[in-house]
Amino acid sequence: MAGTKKLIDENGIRLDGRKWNELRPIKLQVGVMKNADGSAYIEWGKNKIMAAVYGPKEVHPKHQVLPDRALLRCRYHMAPFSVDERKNPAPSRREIEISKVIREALVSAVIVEDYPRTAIEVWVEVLQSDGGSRVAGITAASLALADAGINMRDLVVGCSCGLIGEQVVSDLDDTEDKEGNGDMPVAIMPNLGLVSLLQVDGVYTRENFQKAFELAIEKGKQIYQMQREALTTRFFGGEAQSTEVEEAAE
Amino acid sequence: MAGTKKLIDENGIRLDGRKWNELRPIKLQVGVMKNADGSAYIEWGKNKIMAAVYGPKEVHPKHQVLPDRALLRCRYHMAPFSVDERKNPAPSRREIEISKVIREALVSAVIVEDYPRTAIEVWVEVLQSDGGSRVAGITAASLALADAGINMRDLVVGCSCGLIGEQVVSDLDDTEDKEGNGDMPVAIMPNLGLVSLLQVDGVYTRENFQKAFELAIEKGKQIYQMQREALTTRFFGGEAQSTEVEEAAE
Amino acid sequence: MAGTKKLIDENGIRLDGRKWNELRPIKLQVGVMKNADGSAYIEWGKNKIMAAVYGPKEVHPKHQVLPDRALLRCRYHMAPFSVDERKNPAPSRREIEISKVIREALVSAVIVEDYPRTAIEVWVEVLQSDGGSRVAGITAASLALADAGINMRDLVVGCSCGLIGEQVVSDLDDTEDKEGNGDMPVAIMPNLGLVSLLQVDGVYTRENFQKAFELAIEKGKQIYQMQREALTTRFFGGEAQSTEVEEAAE
Amino acid sequence: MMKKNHVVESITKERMVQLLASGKRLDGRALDQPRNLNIETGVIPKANGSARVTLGNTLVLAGVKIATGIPFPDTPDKGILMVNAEILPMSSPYAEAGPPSEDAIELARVTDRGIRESEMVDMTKLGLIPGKSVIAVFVDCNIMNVDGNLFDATSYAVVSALRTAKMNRYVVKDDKAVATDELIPVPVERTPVSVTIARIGDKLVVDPNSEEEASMDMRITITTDDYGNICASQKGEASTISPEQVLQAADTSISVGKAIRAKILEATS
Amino acid sequence: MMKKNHVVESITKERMVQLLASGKRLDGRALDQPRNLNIETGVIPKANGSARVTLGNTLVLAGVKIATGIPFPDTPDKGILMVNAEILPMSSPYAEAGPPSEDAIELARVTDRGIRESEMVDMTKLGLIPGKSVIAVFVDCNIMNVDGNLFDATSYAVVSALRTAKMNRYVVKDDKAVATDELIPVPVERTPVSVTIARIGDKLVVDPNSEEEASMDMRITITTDDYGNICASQKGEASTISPEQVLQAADTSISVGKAIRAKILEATS
Amino acid sequence: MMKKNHVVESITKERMVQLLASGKRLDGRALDQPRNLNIETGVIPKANGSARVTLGNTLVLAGVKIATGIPFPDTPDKGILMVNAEILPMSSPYAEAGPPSEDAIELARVTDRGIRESEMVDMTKLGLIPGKSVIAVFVDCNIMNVDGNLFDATSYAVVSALRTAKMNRYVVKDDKAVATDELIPVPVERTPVSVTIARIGDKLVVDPNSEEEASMDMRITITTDDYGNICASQKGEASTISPEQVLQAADTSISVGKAIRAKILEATS
Repeated sequence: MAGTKKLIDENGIRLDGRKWNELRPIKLQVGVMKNADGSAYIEWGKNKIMAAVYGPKEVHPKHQVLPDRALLRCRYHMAPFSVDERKNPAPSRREIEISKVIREALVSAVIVEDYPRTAIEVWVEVLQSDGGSRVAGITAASLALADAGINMRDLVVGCSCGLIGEQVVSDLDDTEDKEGNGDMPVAIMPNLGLVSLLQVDGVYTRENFQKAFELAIEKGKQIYQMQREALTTRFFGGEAQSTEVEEAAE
Repeated sequence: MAGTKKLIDENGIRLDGRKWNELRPIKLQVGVMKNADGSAYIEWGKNKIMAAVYGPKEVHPKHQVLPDRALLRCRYHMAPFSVDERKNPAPSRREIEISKVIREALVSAVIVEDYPRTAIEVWVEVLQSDGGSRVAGITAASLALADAGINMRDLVVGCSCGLIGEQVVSDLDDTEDKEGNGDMPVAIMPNLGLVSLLQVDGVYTRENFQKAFELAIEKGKQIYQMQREALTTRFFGGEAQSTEVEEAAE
Repeated sequence: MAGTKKLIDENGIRLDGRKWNELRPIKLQVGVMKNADGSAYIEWGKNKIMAAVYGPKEVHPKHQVLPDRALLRCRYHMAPFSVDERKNPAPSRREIEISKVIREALVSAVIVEDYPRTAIEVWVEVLQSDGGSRVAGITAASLALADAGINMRDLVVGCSCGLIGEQVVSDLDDTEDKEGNGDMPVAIMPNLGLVSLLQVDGVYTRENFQKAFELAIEKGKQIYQMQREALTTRFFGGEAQSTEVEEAAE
Repeated sequence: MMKKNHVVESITKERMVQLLASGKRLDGRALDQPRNLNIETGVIPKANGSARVTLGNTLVLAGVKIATGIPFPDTPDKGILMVNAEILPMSSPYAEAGPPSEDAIELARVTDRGIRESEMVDMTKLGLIPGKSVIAVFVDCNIMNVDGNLFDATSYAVVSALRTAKMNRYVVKDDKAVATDELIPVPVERTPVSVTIARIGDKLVVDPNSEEEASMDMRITITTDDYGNICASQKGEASTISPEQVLQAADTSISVGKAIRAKILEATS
Repeated sequence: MMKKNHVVESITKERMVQLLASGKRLDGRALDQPRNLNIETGVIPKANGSARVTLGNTLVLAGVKIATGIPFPDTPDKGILMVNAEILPMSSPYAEAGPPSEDAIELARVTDRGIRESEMVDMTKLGLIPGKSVIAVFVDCNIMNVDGNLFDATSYAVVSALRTAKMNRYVVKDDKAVATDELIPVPVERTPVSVTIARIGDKLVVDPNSEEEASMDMRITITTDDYGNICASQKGEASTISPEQVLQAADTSISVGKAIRAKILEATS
Repeated sequence: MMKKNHVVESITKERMVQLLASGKRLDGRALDQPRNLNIETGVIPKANGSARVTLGNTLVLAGVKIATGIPFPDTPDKGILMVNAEILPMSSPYAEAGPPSEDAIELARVTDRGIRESEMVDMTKLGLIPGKSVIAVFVDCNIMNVDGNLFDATSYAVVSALRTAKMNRYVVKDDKAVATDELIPVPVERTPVSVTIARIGDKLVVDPNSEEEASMDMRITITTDDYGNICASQKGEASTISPEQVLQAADTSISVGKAIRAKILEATS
């Protein structure tokens, strides 16, 4: 929140050389884990995140069984070495909240009615953390669900936009998140055109709110193309190959 | 324990102007909470305490079911802002012990045999704490049980007496509790003439012990009259009206 | 690990006067606890350890039932006053690991197949701790199992050997454990000639490793004779008498 | 946990959706009409600030405690603000005693963000000795009765408690922070207002009660400041929202928030 | 948890009540007669003080550990005393491993109060540097075998361990508390004695064993000091007591306590 | 917890034992042949050191974090080393989220002992200001995919991460430890190598995979150093081992360890 100082220069170029509406480099891999029923690995900026899915499987404890649909469980967890200062491995309040919003962002895409009385588990492990880890986690997790062959209405893809001073920017990295003026993680179901996660931090005029929100959706659709390619590579182009998509500056 | 210094003056008048055997002002309200099956609010000196009752209800987990009677659960809890230094919200050892003695003080008044295989829950929340919060909590909790329509043998009412120096006094406030020489919380079932809670702190001669104990019973009976009025107001005098009883100095 | 300084002198005599291959004094009592189904108390050097056994008994929670054998539970726990600095009563990571290796050391001696669907509980409480508390605990625990009448293939008996400098020594005490150069706790089933616990700390040449290991087995067999005497005293020589065996220097 | 009655719920929802189609709600409110809001402050004299808020039948009590503390390493000259919430077991038949649930943690964190992101409290005025000592403001919320929309009721309670809180003025003597007897207000700069909107069927309704929450698919909370800026938001529940409805919700939050802010200012000035 | 056998219990109780009517107990004791008390001290040389107490078949081991600590802000010149109890899983078929149960917490707190309220230890003599450093006395109790009346057995163990505990004498040098090699006793001033009385049917019996506890309706523990003063009490269990019985219990506690105090003094002097 | 399929397991075991009798393993390896080992270092740039190790299909990621800390009272001039392991719920269908299991604690402690006892890191070089400030090295291990032999895979990951870790050089100024910009390696002196051997039937096999672990009776882990010394060992599982097999396992660990050490050195130099 310390202000605009050097996060963006007079030519609109950000610290890492990006324009206001550019994404950091993203790399996706599907089907990378041996035991999990489905998995995906994402590198997004400095984020390195593994998502894995087990299920549908038996529900334990039994009293949590949902008679008409699957129970979706989700844990977002940061490895102790993923951040600058070593993180205690026990789940923090922040991780508990993010686990909840990721679960809510994914559950409406999963056709849970197809799997009554079962559990589907989604494990998101942040191995290295940068700005936007929750949307990166969702993007990987929905690929892992698809990899596990779980019936879905649509993929879910996320992107975070925000503010540097009064400038709307896409895809904040860690420094921009901490020293910038606002962060807005958004997850969408791109084909259905619906928003499944929205959180807002910062102070936005009504105009900037709309601009950042719409930019997040636009960027999400762009990342969705990378998701499709990663799945294509997985199912038609050999196992666990990497889909590296560097966006041309616009 | 620092002694008698100024807690009581040469004319037997205490710091707040009370005589040795006077009560602090007490205010009772029954039926104040919307969701609870029964509830009561008490202000007693600076104590502000809410008691609420749910039940009889299903017992979870099942293995705690008592086949021949109701399971009475009780939690005495202090809000973090209820004391001078912010209290950690997790239950302290003190709160765990007080929850136990309150439960034991109430359970013999409830006709638990009338509700086999069910649970009755009593929640006592101290919003602001002063001396005697456990007896105030019991006094409110037994009203909440009555408000919930639970069959009872008698009400339960509490009062704490104690020592300032070698002077027996009634109803210690926070300062008197901390700097005085003894505290004796007592709860009674006034019609049956039985004691359902008794704890003693301090150093009492045999004579002072009896004097303080009998004073606590006498004061309890006095407060019982306020309980009756509060219930009358609740059931015949309109909803959730306040019964404010300021005792004339004796 | 600070080296050899004064732990053993030029004549091969250790701080407490023992030779390299001597044991500390050991005292065993069987059947000392009233409620437990079996129990044994051991004093070994400054170790004072109580072991007690309950079972075979019903398994709670039910989902832990093993259909074809008994479930062996084991807790190794140190009393807060058992060590130089007061120990937090909550189980430490060290205690959790030792509980596991003790359980694994005992379970192969118990004929668990004879008690399907039951639990056998072994509680090892260290009242005063010295070097070698885990092997002392195992030695007592197997006596407690025998005292409880549990069918066993053999007793289990432990001894720890190790290094002071490059000198292999038997039965390290606390100081030798902390300032010596290696500790190797070993538990054996003496009649079957099998090893049921082995842990190693320190830096051993291949030769010293074998020497220490074989010394531990030899010493274990010696302590086994004390176990037999303690059981004989228990079942033929009156109740809970003490078997004190001081080894002649060899 | 006690099971809710799903049959009654589904009949209720059917009736609710029918009514909403004609712009009405079961309790007679307009779609963008919050329930009756009542704010009482100073109810816990032992706290530095406190507020008892009822929003319909939802009842929240917030208490502020102020002490000195050690600043976070990355903000050595800023005070500390902590918002905590407990959904008391007395608050509903479904609440349980125990460590904070996922719901209570989300509630506390969303409330906290609304306060923090709006820069309601000027944290730089809470510094005492850089890197060593700052003022720490703890706000604890007791959720006492649940009838829907905990987010807004809790937020109003926290804002009201902070707006009326008094703290000792500190002076620095010999590199130590010493409390004086003088009581001063917490340095409050803005009044953030949270507005929660639920979607039932395809309609958006403001300030859902429990009955409406049982029928809603989606919930969105948007916090706005005195200048009509949006400073925090949280979409909740296992369903989606269209981009158009997000913008509609933003506009509603700004307009409804303005009226609520006026009430809060009135009750706390 | 293992279920107790209620059929056997109710037959036992019937027999017990019949006997009590004629002033006898199942184990042959008089109504006001405690079981055999055996006290051994110094059993844990690594502890500053220790005592192994058997009261009938109830077996408790208490150990004292002494260290320096930081005083509580409201008592800057007084030492710290902490009493803790663990009901070991080995102590009975009904005990369980895990964090302290409600019963263990009550046991520790009631024992602590008996010590603290009687002013057994002169806490002002445990101060070292006001506000900075004091002597902290930790007493941990291992309940090793349960045969009723844990309150008294634990209290006797704690009192005996404290009466025989030795601690390093401290001197203050350059504003630091430094331990000397000299061992001195803990400053013990009084010998509080806890006496627990159970009501079975309408009779009061002293020092109930497990069998009697299974049949009792009410339990009251009263701690008295060397001068016959009452310094702590705790009524327990889900039943009531008449005022007359409270006073009767007080008198019994004073008289029985006197005999037990003599035994404790003998074992610890 | 999900139940394993015991029928399939027992058929597998039968077949495995038959094959082992003729010196073969189900996956074609020789009895003393570990699986393919792959080590990648520097995979987590935010950590001071890191390594991603696959041993067959077992996948472990270790990360080193270095900070200053307060030394333990009994080693005032030595650094601090902490090894921690989490068996991630994603690692297998049998793993569960929650506090560290008994297995994870044993894994971390055995790995820690292998590092510590071999004196791999010269802890005396991690002292800064005696009794006040030392360098603390935290190694956290994420077990990401389980296919047997976590002990060895975790140990190789920790050793590789430490061998390639870089830390700030510290200087002491005015009795304070201050980090400089200069990056120096962690003072590594030796390369301990853990080798785990399982007994299936009466045969010893090196580096068991999950299928073999399901059929094994006994597991023994032996860690050796560069000079062929044995510096840590842990026997596991609910069965016994003969003294002869212990010595055989020691010899195997030394010889197999030598080859693995060469691989680790190659990957981390």
